[in-house]
Amino acid sequence: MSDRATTSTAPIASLRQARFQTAFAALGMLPILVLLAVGFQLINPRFMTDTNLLIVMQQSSINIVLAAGMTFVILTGGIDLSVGSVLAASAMVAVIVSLMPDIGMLGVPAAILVGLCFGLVNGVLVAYVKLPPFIVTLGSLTAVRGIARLLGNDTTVFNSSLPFDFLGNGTFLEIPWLVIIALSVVIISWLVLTRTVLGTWIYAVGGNAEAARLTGIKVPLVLLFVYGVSGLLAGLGGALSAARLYAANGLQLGQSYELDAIAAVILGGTSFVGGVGSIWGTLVGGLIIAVLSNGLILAGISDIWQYIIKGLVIIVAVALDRYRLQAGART
Amino acid sequence: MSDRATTSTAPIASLRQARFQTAFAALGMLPILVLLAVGFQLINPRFMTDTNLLIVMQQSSINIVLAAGMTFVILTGGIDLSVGSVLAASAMVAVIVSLMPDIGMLGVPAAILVGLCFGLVNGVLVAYVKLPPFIVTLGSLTAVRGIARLLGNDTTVFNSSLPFDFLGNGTFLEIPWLVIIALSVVIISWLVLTRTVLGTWIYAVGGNAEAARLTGIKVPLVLLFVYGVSGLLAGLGGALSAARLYAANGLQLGQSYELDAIAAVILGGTSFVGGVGSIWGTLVGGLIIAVLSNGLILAGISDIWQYIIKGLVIIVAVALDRYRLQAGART
Amino acid sequence: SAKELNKVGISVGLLGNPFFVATIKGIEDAAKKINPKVQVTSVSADYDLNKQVSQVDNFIAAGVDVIMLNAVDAKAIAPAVKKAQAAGIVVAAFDVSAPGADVTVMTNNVKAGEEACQYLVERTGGKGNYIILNGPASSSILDRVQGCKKLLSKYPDIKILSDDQNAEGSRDGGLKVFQALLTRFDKIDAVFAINDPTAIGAQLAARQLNRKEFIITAVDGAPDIEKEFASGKSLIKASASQDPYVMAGQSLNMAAEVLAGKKPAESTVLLDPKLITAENLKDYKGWTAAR
Amino acid sequence: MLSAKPTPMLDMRDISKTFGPVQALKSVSLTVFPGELHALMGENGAGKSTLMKVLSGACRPDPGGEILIDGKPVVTGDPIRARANGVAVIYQELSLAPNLTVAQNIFLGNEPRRFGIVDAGKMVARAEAILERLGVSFSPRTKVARLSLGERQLVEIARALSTDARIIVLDEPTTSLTSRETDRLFEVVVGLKAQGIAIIYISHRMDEVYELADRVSVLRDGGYVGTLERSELSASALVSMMVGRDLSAFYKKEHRPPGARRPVALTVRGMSDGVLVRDCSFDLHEGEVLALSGLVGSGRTELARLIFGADRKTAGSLELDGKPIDISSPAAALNAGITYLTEDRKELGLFLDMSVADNVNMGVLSRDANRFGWRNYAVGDRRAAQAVSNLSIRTKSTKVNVGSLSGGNQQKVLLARLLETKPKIVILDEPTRGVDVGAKSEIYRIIDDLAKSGIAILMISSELPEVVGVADRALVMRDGAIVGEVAARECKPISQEAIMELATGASAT
Ligand SMILES: Nc1ncnc2c1ncn2[C@@H]1O[C@H](COP(=O)(O)OP(=O)(O)OP(=O)(O)O)[C@@H](O)[C@H]1O
Ligand SMILES: Nc1ncnc2c1ncn2[C@@H]1O[C@H](COP(=O)(O)OP(=O)(O)OP(=O)(O)O)[C@@H](O)[C@H]1O
Ligand SMILES: [Mg+2]
Ligand SMILES: [Mg+2]
Repeated sequence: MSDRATTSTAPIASLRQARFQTAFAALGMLPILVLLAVGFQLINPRFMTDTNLLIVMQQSSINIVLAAGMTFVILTGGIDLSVGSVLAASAMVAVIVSLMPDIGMLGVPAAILVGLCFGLVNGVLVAYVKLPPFIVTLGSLTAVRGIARLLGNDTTVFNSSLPFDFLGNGTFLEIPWLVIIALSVVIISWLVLTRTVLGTWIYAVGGNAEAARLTGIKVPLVLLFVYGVSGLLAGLGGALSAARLYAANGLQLGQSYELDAIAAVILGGTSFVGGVGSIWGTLVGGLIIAVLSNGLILAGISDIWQYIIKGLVIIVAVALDRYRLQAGART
Repeated sequence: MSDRATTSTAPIASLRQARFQTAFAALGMLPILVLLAVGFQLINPRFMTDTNLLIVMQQSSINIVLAAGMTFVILTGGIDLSVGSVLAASAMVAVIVSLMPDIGMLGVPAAILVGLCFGLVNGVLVAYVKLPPFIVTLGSLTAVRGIARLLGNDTTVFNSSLPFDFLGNGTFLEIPWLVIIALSVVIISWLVLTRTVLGTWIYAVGGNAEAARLTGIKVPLVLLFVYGVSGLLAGLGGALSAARLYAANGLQLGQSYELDAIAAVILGGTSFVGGVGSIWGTLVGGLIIAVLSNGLILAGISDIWQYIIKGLVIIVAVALDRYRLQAGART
Repeated sequence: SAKELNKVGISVGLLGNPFFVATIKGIEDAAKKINPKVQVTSVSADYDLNKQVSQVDNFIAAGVDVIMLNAVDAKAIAPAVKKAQAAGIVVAAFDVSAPGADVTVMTNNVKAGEEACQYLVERTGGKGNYIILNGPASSSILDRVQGCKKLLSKYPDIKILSDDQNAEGSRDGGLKVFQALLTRFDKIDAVFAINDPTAIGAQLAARQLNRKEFIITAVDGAPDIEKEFASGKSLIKASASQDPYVMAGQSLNMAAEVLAGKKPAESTVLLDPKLITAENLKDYKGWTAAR
Repeated sequence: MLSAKPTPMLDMRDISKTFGPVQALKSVSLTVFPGELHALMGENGAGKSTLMKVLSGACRPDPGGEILIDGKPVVTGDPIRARANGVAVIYQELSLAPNLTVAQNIFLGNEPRRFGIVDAGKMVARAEAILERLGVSFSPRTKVARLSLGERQLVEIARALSTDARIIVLDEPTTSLTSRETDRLFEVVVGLKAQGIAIIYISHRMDEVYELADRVSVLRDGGYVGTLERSELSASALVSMMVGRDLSAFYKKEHRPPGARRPVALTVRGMSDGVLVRDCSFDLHEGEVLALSGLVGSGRTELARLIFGADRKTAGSLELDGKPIDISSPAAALNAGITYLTEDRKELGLFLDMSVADNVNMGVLSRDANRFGWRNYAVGDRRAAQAVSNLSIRTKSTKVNVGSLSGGNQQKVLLARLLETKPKIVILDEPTRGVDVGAKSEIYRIIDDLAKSGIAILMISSELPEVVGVADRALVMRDGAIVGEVAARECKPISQEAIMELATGASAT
């Protein structure tokens, strides 16, 4: 957060060097991810088998979907703490709708719609009522959690013949649907962010909201959009989670998912002050988190030490990244 | 987060009005707190009894201690997610030391020291290695949680004859020690922030870190200090929590306390971008959260609806506050 | 198809709970008896179903022989169990049932709730104001509350003042929630807390507010409740104890048998809780006793 | 002339604007005709920028006034409508998104697109064309964060040119430009006029106004004072309208050492940062004003920052009073008595959310404090009040946020902070950027007083008349290296031409 000053007086460089650095920065933590993977492979040769790598990607996919939405929000300098709760509520809706005869398949669009609605509510409060995003989404984190519990009367809803279970457990050409969906979300987000006018505006709002306003950008609409996207993707995440688990639980599902999503975004190099970052970084950040969880279990590390190691790896990874980029930079 | 632009072009006012507005802003959410209290009183006349008000203050005190530290950090534009974990680790240390014969009283200073050390580690990583505060403290949230579990070998440690239990359950002139300690922390923090050079530097670093550096302020030392304070107060919180519960558990204790602490700070009007805010606001924010929890139970609201109402009240409170302050401000 | 027990994966609801630490010890000890070189990995699902399903996936990838499962959700874990079994892994449930598991060993939680509340009923003469300090809606807690309520419903003179407050199953939560409930209600005769930490938290609240007109019972028999009974001045009078060490160990033994190709006679074993009180405390072994 | 343009293109009538209790504008009226360059002048805080913000919709005026464009009243307080009405404003406080490229900034909110997809190729090509018109060297694909202030200002100008605006407002566009870019800008402006575009031009530089303006309107204290036709323009008339009094002796240079040079205060040897500054060496004497000239982006700011320890040097050494000294941070520099006034007061200088008093005292807090670090507010407030009156800072009180002051007054607050540290060596980076005539002459007086008291001053300035008027010597930088020195000789002042030759490389080095 306090790196605003640092970014604005960022190290200067010749154009060529600048281009190189941009490419490198877009790569972001990829080297770290590779390093981690190689390390785990040395410890347990099962790590880099096809099956396991697919498992890792599959496990990361819901987080990546949430983190993609979170990237939009953080790029505008905001935050969305409510994604975990919205995911829970949408998953409840997905399962409940799936239990209705004949229209079971509608569970997926219903979940996405519910997510979108919650996202838009957040968006309206941030964009038009002009409340701080942290408070708005902290409030909806709590309120939507209550709604999610209410939806299922505080129990688990369950559907062992979920019509859209292939989304969570099926494959297409050997590739799990979860992975395909997560990658599609990343690619679409990338196109929106880099190719469309709206994408430029998102970066502009994050970089200098007042300047954006003065140039005639409808800042509130941009904000509404990003929170809407975050909600929509949390809704998709809920549908996927339901498809994966054949069940949903309003209280337990999605607890503290927001931290994982934010961690993926920030590990991926997107800046908290807004305006700087890329969706590919988020993908890599999400994969790092998943690789850590999976690799540490494969390595047979105890749960306690998994915590300690995970925490340290996150810090060390970012520190390494910082030093890697510091070649040629001033203090 | 994105409200920097808005604050920097804030309306100017005559001295009298400025003073009034400052006082009003410092009051911050106090009217909302009063409103809530009156509301709960109408629902259940037991709310405003001495005993219950003391209970509310007592329940809020640990959160207020954490939030005071968090105020320092957020004023510099940073964040400290690790307070919950640090609290757990310190509470473990407090109970473990308290079990040692003869030196049991040392549990309190030991806990505070442990908290301070974790805080300083965070501080060094933020100030000197220049890593983003969110990542550093997310890492230590995870790692310190592991350490807390390790300390007690993953079980609950307890001491039913805790030598310093009066801190958690005793009173002094009818006032619970917890309340006295929390208020002292707030008052000392207030003195540091408003009366000392260091306090001014904290605001300066949060307002414009690069300008602070060019003015000769040793920004890293200031950052080290604020994270140290946050850790120290989390350590104190750990000691208080141990004193209150006669026990500590490395995994469960302090889970998501960071969100409550941050919520208190932000509800209290401190800005996420740093440089703007007051510790009294934090006190009021912390009390609002406690009043909500207590009042809803007194009102006989079920757990599920408590979630929903809490979330909505948080949002509405901030919205009301925004509109209250908007008199005379430009759009 | 007999297989050897080489690798065991354990996933429990929340590892930091001493209860689960005891279960893990029980599993480790039992497994070591069968194969001294066995590798045991235990992870905590933190009550997150997604996380638990991922952990099961990871265990499958790691090639474990047995998954010891303390299901986060007694119903919804079914697909994960099926998947593991399809990969040739024996799934053994403990403490919480898991649909389709090869073996299941758990405490009879309905009975535990019943016994704890039976004690209250006896001490209050079958009447008075009762409070149930509820917790997060997991199957074991639902069972306990259900057992208690079923019993209480037989006594028309018993009035349940509150049963919908979530004390989070922790000391902290018990203290916080019960403080407010004590303010709300003037006269309480009996309190049933869904587990020991909640009961201790409630007792701390009572002590602070100088209230002692009621008694408390709970479920678990954790080490800290033993200390409470030993102190003699506790409001907590009884706890329906479970034996996590034995329960989990037995589950593993049965799983090992399945792995070795022997079908157990009963695939589900319900262990009866033992009500411990200050009086019978000395006969109680406790969770952490050396075995 | 007037009769030829019957309907004004822009007619602002009775515009008032209050910020809380401050009345920034008191029923100001302004009429501008097509093809006219209308200069707007006035002291710092007179309300010029506010008037333009009302025009652009960034600020909503108080009810009562109205704005007519082509004789038709328009909706106020809406930037998007204003833009649609053909109004483009280059704000004094730069309003670019630093994380976006130059091209993206130029077309922000107005991107060439097809179905919502940005036509990046077209955008870059059009940006290139506009930049070429301005004679700019950087690529439209550069991130704005990488540009110096001057270059950013050019981007803002390019943005205004990119819209098909009919009324263009330039709010102090040349404060960060050197004469070459300024000349270039003037050519563009003249071209725009020829197309019938109306231009409102705010500047504190008299020479520019003489050169360009068709008419000049003057504001004072938020009120309209009057309008002069080109034929009526004269320095004394303008100054007395603006200030309400005569301003004699604009530049002040009494400090000039009579004969031999004073001892060397600071020696700079071989300063390099590996990228922008290459092997710079010079001596700075006690009681001397040494100017550092050069084109935008020549690396002057970077050199100053290296000396001040704000950036890390790759080579070079410093000697203070003949003794080698190692300066690795601004704190160390300040300890040694070296101080630096930044060119970018918003980003690098001020604490916008803090009071004027805190901003003035920020550098000397520890000096006032007692042993326990307790602040002495009484001393600080007195000092701030003193500074406000010494430098004639226009502010309601020393307790208001510095962010609410006008640009020139903010600059004076920064200068006050610098003076309070009692420096031996002062580095001033564009010290009069955005400062009105009155304040400018006050700043020159301060510089002169400092020099008289033996303080050594290194002044970076892009305004050649200022260099000539104030400095004893001028060093010229080009592409990060010092390429020459121009000194005042025997009653002959520094020659502007000599500086420009060196700066542009027109002569052999
Ligand atoms: N957002 C604001 N809030 C409060 N006061 C303001 C605001 N903007 C301007 N002012 C006040 O309005 C007055 C006019 O300011 P303005 O910026 O228009 O002056 P200016 O003529 O452009 O001065 P300069 O030459 O220094 O740029 C000043 O007293 C200033 O303090
Ligand atoms: N923070 C920065 N990041 C990247 N490039 C920068 C930065 N600051 C300056 N530059 C580049 O360095 C070069 C020199 O800039 P510098 O500010 O030192 O020049 P200057 O002579 O002081 O010019 P100006 O009068 O515009 O301030 C410019 O080309 C500019 O693009
Ligand atoms: Mg201005
Ligand atoms: Mg410069």
